[in-house]
Amino acid sequence: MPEIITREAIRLGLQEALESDDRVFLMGEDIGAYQGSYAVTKGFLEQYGDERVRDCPIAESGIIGAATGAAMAGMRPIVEMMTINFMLLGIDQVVNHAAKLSYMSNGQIQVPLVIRAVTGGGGRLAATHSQNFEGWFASVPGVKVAVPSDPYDALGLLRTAIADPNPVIFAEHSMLYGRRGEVPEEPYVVPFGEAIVRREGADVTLATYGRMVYTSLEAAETLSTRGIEAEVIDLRTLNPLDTDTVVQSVRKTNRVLVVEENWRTGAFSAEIASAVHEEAFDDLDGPVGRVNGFDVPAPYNAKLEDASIPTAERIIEELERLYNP
Amino acid sequence: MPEIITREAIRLGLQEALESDDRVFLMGEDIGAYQGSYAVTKGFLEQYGDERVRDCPIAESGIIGAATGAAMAGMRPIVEMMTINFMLLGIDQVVNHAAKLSYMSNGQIQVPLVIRAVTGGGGRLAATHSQNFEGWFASVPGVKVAVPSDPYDALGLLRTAIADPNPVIFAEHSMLYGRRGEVPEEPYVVPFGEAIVRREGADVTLATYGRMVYTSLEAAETLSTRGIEAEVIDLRTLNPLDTDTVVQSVRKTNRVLVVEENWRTGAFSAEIASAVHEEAFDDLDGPVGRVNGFDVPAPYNAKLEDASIPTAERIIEELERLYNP
Amino acid sequence: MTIAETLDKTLIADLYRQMQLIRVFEERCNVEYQRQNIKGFLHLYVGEEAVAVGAISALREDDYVITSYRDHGHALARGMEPNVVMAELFGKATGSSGGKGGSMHLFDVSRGFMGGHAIVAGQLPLAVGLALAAKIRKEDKVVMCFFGDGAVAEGEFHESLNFASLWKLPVVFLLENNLYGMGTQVERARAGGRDIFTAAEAYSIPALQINGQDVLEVREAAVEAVQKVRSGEGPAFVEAMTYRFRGHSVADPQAYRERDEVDEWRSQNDPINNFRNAILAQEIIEETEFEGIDKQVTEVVDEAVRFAEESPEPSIDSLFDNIYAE
Amino acid sequence: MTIAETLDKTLIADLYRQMQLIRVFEERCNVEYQRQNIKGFLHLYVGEEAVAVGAISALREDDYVITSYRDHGHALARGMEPNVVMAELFGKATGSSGGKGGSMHLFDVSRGFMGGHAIVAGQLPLAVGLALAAKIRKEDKVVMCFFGDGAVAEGEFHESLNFASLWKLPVVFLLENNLYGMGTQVERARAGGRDIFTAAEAYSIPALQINGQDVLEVREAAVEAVQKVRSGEGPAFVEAMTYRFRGHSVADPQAYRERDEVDEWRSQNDPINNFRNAILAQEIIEETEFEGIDKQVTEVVDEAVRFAEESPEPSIDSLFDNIYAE
Ligand SMILES: Cc1ncc(C[n+]2csc(CCOP(=O)(O)OP(=O)(O)O)c2C)c(N)n1
Ligand SMILES: Cc1ncc(C[n+]2csc(CCOP(=O)(O)OP(=O)(O)O)c2C)c(N)n1
Ligand SMILES: [Mg+2]
Ligand SMILES: [Mg+2]
Repeated sequence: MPEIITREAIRLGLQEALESDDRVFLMGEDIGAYQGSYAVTKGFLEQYGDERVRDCPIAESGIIGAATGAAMAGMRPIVEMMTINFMLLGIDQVVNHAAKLSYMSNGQIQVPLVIRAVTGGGGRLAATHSQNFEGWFASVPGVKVAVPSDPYDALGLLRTAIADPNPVIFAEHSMLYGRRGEVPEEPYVVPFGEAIVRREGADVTLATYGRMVYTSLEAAETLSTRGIEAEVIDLRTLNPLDTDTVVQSVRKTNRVLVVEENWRTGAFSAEIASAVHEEAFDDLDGPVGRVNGFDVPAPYNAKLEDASIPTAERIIEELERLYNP
Repeated sequence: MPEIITREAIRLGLQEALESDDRVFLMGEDIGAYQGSYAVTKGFLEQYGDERVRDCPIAESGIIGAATGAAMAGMRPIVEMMTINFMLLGIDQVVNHAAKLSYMSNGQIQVPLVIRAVTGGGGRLAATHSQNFEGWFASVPGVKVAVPSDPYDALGLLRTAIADPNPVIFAEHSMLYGRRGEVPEEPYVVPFGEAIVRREGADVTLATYGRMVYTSLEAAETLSTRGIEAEVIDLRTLNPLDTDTVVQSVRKTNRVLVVEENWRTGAFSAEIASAVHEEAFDDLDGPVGRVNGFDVPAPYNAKLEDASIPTAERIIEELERLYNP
Repeated sequence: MTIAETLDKTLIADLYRQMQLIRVFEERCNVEYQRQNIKGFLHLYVGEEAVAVGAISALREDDYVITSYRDHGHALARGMEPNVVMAELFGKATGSSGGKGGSMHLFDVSRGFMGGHAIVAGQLPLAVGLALAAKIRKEDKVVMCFFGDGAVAEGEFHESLNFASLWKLPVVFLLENNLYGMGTQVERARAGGRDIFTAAEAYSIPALQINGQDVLEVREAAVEAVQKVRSGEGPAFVEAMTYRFRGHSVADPQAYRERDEVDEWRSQNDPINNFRNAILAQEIIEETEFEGIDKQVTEVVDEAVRFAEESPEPSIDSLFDNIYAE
Repeated sequence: MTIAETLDKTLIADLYRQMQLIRVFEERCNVEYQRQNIKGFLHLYVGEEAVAVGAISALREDDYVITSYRDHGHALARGMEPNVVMAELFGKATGSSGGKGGSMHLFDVSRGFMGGHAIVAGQLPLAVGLALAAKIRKEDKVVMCFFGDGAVAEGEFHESLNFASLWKLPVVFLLENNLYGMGTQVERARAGGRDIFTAAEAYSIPALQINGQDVLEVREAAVEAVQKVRSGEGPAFVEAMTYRFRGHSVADPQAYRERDEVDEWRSQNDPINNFRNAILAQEIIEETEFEGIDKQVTEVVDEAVRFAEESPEPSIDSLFDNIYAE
């Protein structure tokens, strides 16, 4: 299987959709002439023209609303939100319109809309540009949320997202675009709601997603040198959420931490923790731990920013604090 | 002590602030000539004039941003958001501006801003007008969130909110404006971060806030007839969050449910559940349960809406399911 | 020019019938609200009937209509079944959204009626998107987007007009300027004052202001706007000056305006009375014929109420239907 | 009229010095970014110096300035210490925000410099609020709010202009039209085309367009706007036509514009060169004096870099400081 980077996998998914379905078109800020602020759509304007690769004015509500309207009319728009931070300016169109139209019309309307949004911190971009709002969207009935961590999933989940007749937030972590991985040339999809075990282990479960998959794997390697084998589970989608895979793992390991980059208070990790603890209560040797970013706006300084985001060390410390394994 | 309704308590708090501090002024849609869409500011325009009771165009981002700017300059604006649903149009100004200015300026800027917002369902207003977003705001570092359930707290928490040098979301449940309660004439405040025990009981803890306090008390009464005494805790603020009071209670009761009106997935109840379960793990006879609204957009039909919101019956059923008490 | 010269009699009768249907329907809604058969927010269109009826009469069947929460008038003018609309207001299973949407969220996709949107100005970006779809597909559909004077202050108004003009999209922005957004007079909400259509110039969108109480003037302006828009020249903007005879919602005590002002509009500027009188004066339709229409309309509304009353409540299971499309 | 007739020599020298300081500072930032002393996003102001310098020179010390993420120029023109700004860009404890804000979030409240805001158009409502505070307090302060052509498409632009005009607030909206929002030409983002100032008419705000590459023209327009606004007449709108000589941020490959276009602006329209040449031609300031200023400015920037380099990193504990005000 050829190895490609995540950016390339997403490009492939977009190109495939543009080529196979004339209802598909791309909208977003600087996806065309600028070539995409994270270069995902580089060359697309030339290749597909400005009707299908539509540079937009800087107006997030207008963009998301217009894409929703086009979807209501049967198109399959794919929006690029330069970063998820800016989605706050268009969140009303997601939550009060795209998410609710199927229900409020009792099924008369469908909104097959994909919003790709760059998420996450680590880029030294400070407080307004380093946030993770995928958890908020995952809490809204009517919305689905995918959080790919590698090229295989990025392509497989994107295919599922584009085929889905509902609004999907597709959160791409900016620090993962350059990650390599194998992607088969044969067609495949990654269905929503199926977590995957990234590393097997019998002693502790680490449930996570996105960039934190790698932080968790790093912690697992260190733990392994101490004779503790961690099972690392990548959730892949937050809504639908596959708690079963986590619960299965916990029945075996009896210990579990949820690892998430976002601020701790009110984070989606709490949902995961609560769901797992409720279902696997009798199998737990201790509480479901959570390792999250600290409750601080992201600082610019690299040392401070790194300290605010979960590290392998913090995962291990938390494990020791809760389970003394 | 005189008995008044919650609406009146909030009116008192606003009047007191307008009269004692000339930095205070009110902004919002239809708070003046219309007399307030929930009549909270009835008569204020005539009493205080249109400089201090400022009717605004329908532009939530503009309103919240302007209030934030005025607060940056040392004023103490109090915004009325007609309902919390509309805050999605101004949420960027809360999250990316008001909440972050103190941190990003390293303390040079303070934002003493109160945003009163009507929250909650039950009014047959359907999906776009029945939401509870207070949990989202509570997850944002830099923001505080108060959720009063009775006239005493409404006034006491409002005083604290207005005195606070930070942005505070003050979520008023529309169904509670008419609730009566005693309010002392002597000055008092209700500090943030102090939950209160609304009903004592040794058998199970119900941790809740806002309108669900009454649903929980109703469940407690029914349980009492079966010999089960529930302790009902009203959290009063979500950020800061007083988990200690809940944990203390759980050490005694060994059983706990978190009750919240909002959709279940990703709700703030998950944060409470996770925090309590982590701290009180060894004292728990079973998992920390959560009784939330179902994951559906609010339906208009009364029977359906009622079925979507937690009821005393559902609390009891969940208790039985988890604890067989 | 007399009315008879410009339009045929059947159409004239139908414009009247539609306005009267909306009026009678709405007044009955008010009664049913007092009876608590209708709940939540109820925003009546009484007084503004000529706008929806005149404007929508200019559309083709495959065009789109989209509007705000004050949507009964547009829904009926677009041909939605009164039975189904009333059943929705009653929250019944037979309602257009099975009782889930209610008054503010009516939809009839089969007629291109794309809602009923309760977030002020939220329908404008959606209209842009519907038009974008039409343009990409090279269909010659038009989107007629209704909104109020209050919505003009929202950022989405600005964003939407810019998108529509920049991309030359087929949208008719139809502003219902009823002089108030809830209790706020338009002059207290807008820097440019009461007349809003001039704002469209900033987006290079051709705009005009019309008397929204005159159904024929509305129709004429709409026909012209629709034609221009359909030809691919980009959006058009029509400001219809109108007035709501009732409160913002049925809960509104109307402290912000004088009784006299309302009375004057009601007596001088009732779109239905004025139209009827003009037609009578020109002897196009006779009094008895009007009475026939009135009677028929009342029967339709009676039947709608009966239908709604007798319809079943939605099943509890339906609570979970259509959260997601399959 | 010659320059000497309108302004005194000290001021002329100072305008030059400020522009030169910004230029040298910014070019050094670019170097320090390549060295990874500066991280994240870095948006340089090179080419646009006359706008900030000319406009801010029209303000009183107690006025407010607020701008976007492209904020170094405004910060320095407002008198922020180069040391403290550079230290902030280096993320150091001695930086204006202790290393927490970075390039996009500079603040100096002691000088009324209210930031550095990185959400496009986010500073506009804040400017409205600062002005509202001044108005309520009956202070005669003015708020100067800088923003770019790209920000004009955002809803907040519209909401803010409406609020400011409706309430007659003391805001100078100072649009830096550098022809691009990131890689999007203004004509591809705005229905009305390149010239934006006419849009202010829709809000009844007096507006004019000026050559933003001419520091004296900018100053003159700003003095007039500030005076008008300070008198209580409400906001003013100034569109300064300018150009950024470098990419949107230092990471920008600039695929969206021709090298020639940039070269032409650089060679024909450099605000610093042009100003220097004009002054030399009028013999107001001599070559050697300019050289002296240049030398001094370079020293200031060298010192800023040295200061930033030698400053300590913030302590880990500071991570939790100032999340909330006490
Ligand atoms: C975003 C948002 N803000 C506020 C409201 C509350 N609200 C509902 S209708 C309305 C007034 C709208 O006035 P206008 O646009 O003139 O329409 P009209 O009611 O006069 O038809 C307001 C403020 C809302 N529904 N959505
Ligand atoms: C709400 C929002 N959307 C998008 C961005 C990303 N972004 C940063 S700067 C910029 C272009 C702004 O252009 P303009 O206003 O002309 O200012 P200039 O950079 O030219 O000075 C964009 C799209 C952002 N920071 N905030
Ligand atoms: Mg109106
Ligand atoms: Mg620009």
